[in-house]
Amino acid sequence: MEYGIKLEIFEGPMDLLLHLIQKSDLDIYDIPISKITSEYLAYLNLMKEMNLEVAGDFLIMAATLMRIKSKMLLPQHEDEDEEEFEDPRAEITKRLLEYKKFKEASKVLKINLEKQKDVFFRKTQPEFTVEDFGIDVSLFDLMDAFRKVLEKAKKSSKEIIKEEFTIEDKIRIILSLLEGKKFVSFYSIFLKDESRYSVIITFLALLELIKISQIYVRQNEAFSEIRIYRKIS
Amino acid sequence: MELKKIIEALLFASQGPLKIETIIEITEKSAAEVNQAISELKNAYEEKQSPIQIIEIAGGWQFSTKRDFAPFIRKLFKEETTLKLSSSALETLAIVAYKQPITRAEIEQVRGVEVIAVLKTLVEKNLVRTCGKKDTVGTPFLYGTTQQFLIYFGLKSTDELPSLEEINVEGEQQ
Amino acid sequence: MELKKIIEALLFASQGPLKIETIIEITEKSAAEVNQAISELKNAYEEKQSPIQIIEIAGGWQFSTKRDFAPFIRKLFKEETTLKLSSSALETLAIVAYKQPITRAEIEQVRGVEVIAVLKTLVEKNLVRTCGKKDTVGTPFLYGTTQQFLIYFGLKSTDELPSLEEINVEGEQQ
Repeated sequence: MEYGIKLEIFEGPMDLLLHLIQKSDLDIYDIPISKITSEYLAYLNLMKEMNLEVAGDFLIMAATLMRIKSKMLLPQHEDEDEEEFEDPRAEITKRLLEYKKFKEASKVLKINLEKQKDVFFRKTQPEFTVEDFGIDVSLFDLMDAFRKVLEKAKKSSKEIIKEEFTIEDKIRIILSLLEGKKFVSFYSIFLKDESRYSVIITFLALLELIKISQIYVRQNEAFSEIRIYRKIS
Repeated sequence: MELKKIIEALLFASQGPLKIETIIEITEKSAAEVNQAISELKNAYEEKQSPIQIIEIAGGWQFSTKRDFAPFIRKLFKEETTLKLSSSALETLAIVAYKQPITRAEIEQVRGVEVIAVLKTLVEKNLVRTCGKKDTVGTPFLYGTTQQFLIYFGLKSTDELPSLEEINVEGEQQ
Repeated sequence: MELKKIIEALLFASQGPLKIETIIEITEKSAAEVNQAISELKNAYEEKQSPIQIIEIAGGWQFSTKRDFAPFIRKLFKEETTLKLSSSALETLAIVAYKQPITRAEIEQVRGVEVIAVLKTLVEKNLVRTCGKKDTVGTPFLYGTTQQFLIYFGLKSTDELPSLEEINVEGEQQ
């Protein structure tokens, strides 16, 4: 049966209705509502016979069509002005025209899509090397973060009663790390600090050394490590 | 360094359409200079009958291969790279494209069916996105098309969509 | 259609280095013809002083922009080329780098704070990865730095980091 093949391609009641109108070459502005309603219902029955689930949307449209049909059967009042008379089909005609517009538009889009599929763009990102990278963290940011840790540490310093290192100790350690070397990594000076307190002491030692111009801290290039250099006087 | 060459390098490296504004910002040249350079570059590629062309798409400029070479390039990609859309997805997309911003209920009003699943697919395929909420009962999401949509459909902007009036309503009837 | 142009289009669209064998397969030409065409194409790009060059890399051929244009391209990819790391991430990274392989609990021991979120970020940024499990109670994951970490920090290997043993020795003197 002809319907059998077409069954699945309808995108909804609007699509089915439009198909029924176009199939019989009917005037969308003057839909023979009785004919269309029975064809529509026949189609729904067919769907049921084929054990296809008839979506609620299709049933709502069936109800709408039947309502229009019954309204059409009501006698028209003679005294009613032509202009005031509202065709019960007006609403569905408007909706069908609107739907048809977008169905056509979707065909135009499909043509666009077909044309574009032969056009290829570059997907490859350029390969970046180390020097292409920047970092959003400056040494200042890092110091600022430490300052915050320091503030926090002050509040909880009562817990830490015994600390084996003093700032002087740490200064000595940093300087000894630098001995015979041009520089050491910023991180390396904290590596044997097992507690937060110890980290803070090391940091304070670092600040002290900067203050007394024994060392300077710099980042040679974007994203390279932060290094501590001994000042040569 | 020649502006034309800088733009060529930028277009080449860019992964998507490159906006004039971006080029101006990077090169620190005037809009007139940039436009002139792009125009010259475009012509140069056309004149030497390069397989690569410079096209205006989705609000920017981009290199692409010419259609003639598609059969060869397609062989290069094992996986199907073509976007496949069902007719119900295309219908929904058309409604969103023309009536954006639009709510789901408004789309359903036109199509006469539930569109929740189709909309989800379109959002997943990055063709449609939510673009705010409508100031009405229930403040439903508003949907619009993406830049990806413009690229897939070869449009400079949504203004380039053929007007609905232009589309022959009496058009081919299947 | 000219072989040179087909190859040019293929190189343009390819997502990575294009092997001679692949070009031969797609174009159905001989190796000699393909090699000749690539060589001519390469020379043509050089002669016209294009900002784009054809380079042989990783066993194939590829387009790339010339080094001179890197500053402009870098601006274009500013977001991508900026590695955003918080100071707590930097601290954690340093601990992992020096003490790898290290468990989460061990890092927390040093930093005195929970590091689960920071570790997750570092793993997402491909700076840190899991590299086995520690043979102890609960067999926790061990963390180490990635190759990406070495690239970002310009290190040939983790051996290039200032030696930890040296620092420990200094500590023992106390």
